[in-house]
Amino acid sequence: MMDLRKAKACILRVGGTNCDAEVKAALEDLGLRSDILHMDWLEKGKLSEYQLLVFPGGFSYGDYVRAGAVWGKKVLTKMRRDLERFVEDGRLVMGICNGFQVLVEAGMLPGDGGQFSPTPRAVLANNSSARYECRWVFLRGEGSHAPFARRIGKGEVLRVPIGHGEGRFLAESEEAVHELIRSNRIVFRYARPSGEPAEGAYPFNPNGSVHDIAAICNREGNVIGMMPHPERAFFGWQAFGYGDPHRYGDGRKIFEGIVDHIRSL
Amino acid sequence: MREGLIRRVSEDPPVAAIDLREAEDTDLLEISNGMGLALSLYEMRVIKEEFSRPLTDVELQTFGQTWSEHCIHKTFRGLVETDSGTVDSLLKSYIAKATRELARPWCYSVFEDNAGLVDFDNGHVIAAKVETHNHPSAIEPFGGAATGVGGVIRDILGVWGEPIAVSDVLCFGPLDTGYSGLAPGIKHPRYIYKGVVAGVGSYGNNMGIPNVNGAVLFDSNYIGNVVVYCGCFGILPKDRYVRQTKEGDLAVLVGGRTGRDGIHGVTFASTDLPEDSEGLRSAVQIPNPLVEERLRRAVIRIRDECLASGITDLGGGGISCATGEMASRSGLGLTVELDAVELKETGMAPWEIWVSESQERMLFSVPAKNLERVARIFEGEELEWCALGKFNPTKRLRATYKGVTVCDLGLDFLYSPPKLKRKAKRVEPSPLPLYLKEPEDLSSELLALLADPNVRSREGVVRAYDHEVRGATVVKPIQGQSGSHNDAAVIKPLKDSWMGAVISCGINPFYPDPYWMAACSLEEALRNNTAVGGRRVAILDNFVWGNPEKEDRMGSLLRACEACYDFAKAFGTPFISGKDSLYNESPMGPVRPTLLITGVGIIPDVRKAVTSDLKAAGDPVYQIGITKEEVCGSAYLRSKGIEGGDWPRVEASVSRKIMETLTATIDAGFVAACHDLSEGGLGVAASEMVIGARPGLGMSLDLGRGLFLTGRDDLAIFSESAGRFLVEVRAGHAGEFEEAFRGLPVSCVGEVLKEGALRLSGLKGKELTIERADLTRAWRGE
Amino acid sequence: MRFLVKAEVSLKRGHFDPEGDVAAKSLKDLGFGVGTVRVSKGYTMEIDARDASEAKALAEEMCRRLLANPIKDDFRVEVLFIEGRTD
Amino acid sequence: MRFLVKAEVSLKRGHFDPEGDVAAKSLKDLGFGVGTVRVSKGYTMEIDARDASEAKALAEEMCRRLLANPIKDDFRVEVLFIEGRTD
Ligand SMILES: Nc1ncnc2c1ncn2[C@@H]1O[C@H](COP(=O)(O)OP(=O)(O)O)[C@@H](O)[C@H]1O
Ligand SMILES: [Mg+2]
Repeated sequence: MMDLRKAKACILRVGGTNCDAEVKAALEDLGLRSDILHMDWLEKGKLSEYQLLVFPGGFSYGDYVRAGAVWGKKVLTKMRRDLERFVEDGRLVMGICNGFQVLVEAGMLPGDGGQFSPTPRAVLANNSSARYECRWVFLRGEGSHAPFARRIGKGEVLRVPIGHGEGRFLAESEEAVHELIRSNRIVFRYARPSGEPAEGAYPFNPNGSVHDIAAICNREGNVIGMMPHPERAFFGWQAFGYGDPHRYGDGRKIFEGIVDHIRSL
Repeated sequence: MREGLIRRVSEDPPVAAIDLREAEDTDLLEISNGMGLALSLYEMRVIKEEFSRPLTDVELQTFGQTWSEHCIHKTFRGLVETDSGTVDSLLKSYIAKATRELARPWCYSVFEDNAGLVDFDNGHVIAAKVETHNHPSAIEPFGGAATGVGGVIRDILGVWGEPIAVSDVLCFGPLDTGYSGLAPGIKHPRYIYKGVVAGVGSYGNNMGIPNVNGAVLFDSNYIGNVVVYCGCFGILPKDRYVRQTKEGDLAVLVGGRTGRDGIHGVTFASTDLPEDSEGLRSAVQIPNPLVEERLRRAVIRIRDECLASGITDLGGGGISCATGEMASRSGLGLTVELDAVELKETGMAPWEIWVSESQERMLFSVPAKNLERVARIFEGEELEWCALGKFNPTKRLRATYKGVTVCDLGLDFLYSPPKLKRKAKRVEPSPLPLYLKEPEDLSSELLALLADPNVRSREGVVRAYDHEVRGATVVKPIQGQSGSHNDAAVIKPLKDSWMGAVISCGINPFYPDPYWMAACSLEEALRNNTAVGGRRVAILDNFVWGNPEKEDRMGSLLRACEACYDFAKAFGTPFISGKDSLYNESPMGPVRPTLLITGVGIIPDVRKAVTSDLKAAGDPVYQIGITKEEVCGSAYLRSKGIEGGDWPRVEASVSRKIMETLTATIDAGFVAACHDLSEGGLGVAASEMVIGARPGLGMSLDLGRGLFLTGRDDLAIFSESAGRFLVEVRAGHAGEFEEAFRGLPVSCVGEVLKEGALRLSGLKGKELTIERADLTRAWRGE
Repeated sequence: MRFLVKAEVSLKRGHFDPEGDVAAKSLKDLGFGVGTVRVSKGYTMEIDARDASEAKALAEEMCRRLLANPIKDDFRVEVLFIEGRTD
Repeated sequence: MRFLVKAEVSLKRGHFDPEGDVAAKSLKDLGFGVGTVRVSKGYTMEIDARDASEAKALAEEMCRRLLANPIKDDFRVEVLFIEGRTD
């Protein structure tokens, strides 16, 4: 059993990242100390001090070229080794929104362990509305084995906001989607209020993602990428109008899963 | 122009000297126009008198910039001749006067710095600023609007504020305007609309600052004069508001490179500019929020580590104004070495470097001992920086380039520009008779009004902006899946405090009397703020007017300012900042006088905020405030193309009491939902409360008989009288609610229904029922 | 007849291109020897017109009216082929 | 030597192009007779290479490594000219 006070999370950022502080606030509310570090100033080997690595949302490098692409490549040139080891060790990596785009562009998702694909195996393409969109969506837990979903049952519905222009998840092929389903690597799908999958219906599926995919993980479940922002639905007052402002928001469950997992190490 | 007045004094760098001593009036005007100085003959004469030597082009440009409408607001600070005497400064005589007389102890810094500052939680202040970016948005909608947002964010950084929210208010021509009737050079409203919304969204989203409030208006008057207001709000620890530049401190420029963008006017010193519409090219700026995001991080770190003695943004006038102002307000002087400035392009003349308005730059004053640490912070954020020079006690603004002194001006003279004199002709429109029969079918009137471009859902705009980033948005601009609008936004900026900042606005340019137009806008800003639970509101004014050299434009400006004073006083709400944008004229005529009032209030516990959607079947619903036949300029008449009738007026004493009482009942927990009645009146407000909710609403105007000073159902439902609310009161608290409002115009008019519909019975018992689905479809324009 | 026309819109020279700048830096990071990079946007459009020159003129008009802002953008139009025929 | 190379990245055929659809709709609203519109992005790059074919190969590599995402993008590379020379 790990003493949570000894654990630490690293929230990485580069120019254009902007959701780092909210993630830190969420993690620290659960008692997990968190450092926000600029990637350029991350010393070699330093990563091994952390149990969780977060790629937060934002517009890294202005989202120029393609959302997440520039940071995704930079991650590989700058810290590939450390990162591979980190993932191999079974430590947790989480990409939120732009961070999800980064993990996909870096070839870490959908992936197997520390083996990063040399070319991306998926993409988060322009929303089918061709618009940036900020709205609260319904997420449906898929019964994933990933630590992030530990507290979320299959079919359980979460209310969390999204805010992105490039979030339409596409995989290499239909077969690749089936493989994700078979290997239980889909963590959340966009849903209707009832918990039924959105089946592409707008606005429940806000971006046109194939199979309503909102979040996936690697084979081992220790790397997750998700377009919705759980850190914006952590406290009840953030979810004002969607629940009791005096309690907690649904996004908290995801972070609780992380903390449970670290404690259990 | 006469030979010999202008001389090239240096080839490299290219510098020209202009000898005003021999210049006649016609020469002075020609120089002012030719160099794009926009100085009047009188101002040129004042400069001529002062100097017994030729001036460089750099120096004359410095005057052009420093004495510009943009930098010193000469119309607002000048003299205004009226029928009843001369007004010395609209700003001092009306706007700031109200603030001074109200003397609120919680006003921390007003009308001084880049933004107004008011107390928040103990130890913190809120900074607020609203700007306009009309002209740039008219020629390049995306870039113009984006740099408008970028600029106002820098105003907040420029008072050491951490930006917590942005807002935008936009006025466009009707989107269905025909393509044929447009005057040359005027872009179609649809093109402008798309570009502006994308631009505002792109900058705020990229910076990670939620856009939480605003308004969108359509009117044919705005076809030629698009209006783009951008606001930014920030927070900072009170003791980190540092402005004490000292002798020996370094002036440090950081951020984007300096280029030919944002330079107005033409050059005499370099004659080899390419032909292709260079003037316009430089008016267009390419936004780069990526740089500003890094600037923001650097500013906050330098603030938290107390490394700088002063800060300001670079806006109008570029380096010349930023350095000049910083030196002048500290009673110091400065020699700027222009060689140090990182440039985007080669071949720039010194005056161009000096006045360029390139985006994403800030100026700091840094004690020499801290320079190394400051530099490390900049470099850590991949920001280019340079030290421009040292502050000295000379009270002179000097600039050198390649060893040549290109500017040497006394700051006292530069910062005491001559007062401008303008004439105002009083305008006092009188109401016209109303020729409109009461329509038979009020359901279809209401549905049509819900679909009116000025009323319908703003979802298309609101969702294009991230209003949740920073994770601190409590009351959101739009609520729920098929959600409806709230009246104001609530932000919770501090981790360890439940205190919220409440942001609202009011804008009513369609009421034809400038005095009541201003009064209504001010009252609406307060009303919106109150509706969600805000109080202790500070306000900002933004005037968008036509050419102030025309007497009628000044006349209406004067009237609007009078109302600002009268009602700020009457409501006890101080102005803390503002800005005017004049000369909004196009080939299609002057802009309609448009005043935006922005309100910044507080709420002690964000969890007690109130949204507009109805909550629980069975709750009683109250209407507050008197409805008169005030429909001139209303959405109802405008949608029919009818002018006539009286316009809304504000009864401040009643309205103020209503708001104070409402605040008390919100704090007591009696209020379940609240919406103010504004565009489209009671009909639209009631519909919106249903659209956003699960339950419905049944109400009878007859129950509120005493509140309606009209016998007509259409006027009762669509009048836009000020000072009104519709409130859902929690079932058990009706008695206490009524008790609190005793003596005020309040009536229970109905209750929340289980079924999702709006049921309304009129003054004479006429009934209408509309299903939520139909309301929603009309309102969403489906 | 139906033509396939390509319109290409790019920032006027003299304007700084932030996207090109980021692409260049990233390519350098990846070890490529690149200098300046400038980004443009292409619109490949099916256009109904009587002949190629009308198709071209129409595309230019589209650029002026919607796809480009002549104040900051340059544009270039090229007729690729006529439906049914390739060249 | 320094070459000017243009890489064009476009959506794979058959891939849904929301941006192109919006452009087509806006053009139709303006009264233009257009069919499908597809959007692409061009990168005009200065590249150091020994000869044109190396420049081309390098640009293709850049597309594979950064500029294009193989799941959704196709790319096409063209050497425009060599510095100092125009054609
Ligand atoms: N019309 C106005 N009404 C109220 N305040 C104004 C007005 N014009 C300028 N101010 C105030 O004067 C101060 C300086 O204004 P300004 O020069 O516009 O600032 P900045 O240089 O940051 O744009 C600010 O606090 C601003 O709020
Ligand atoms: Mg300013």
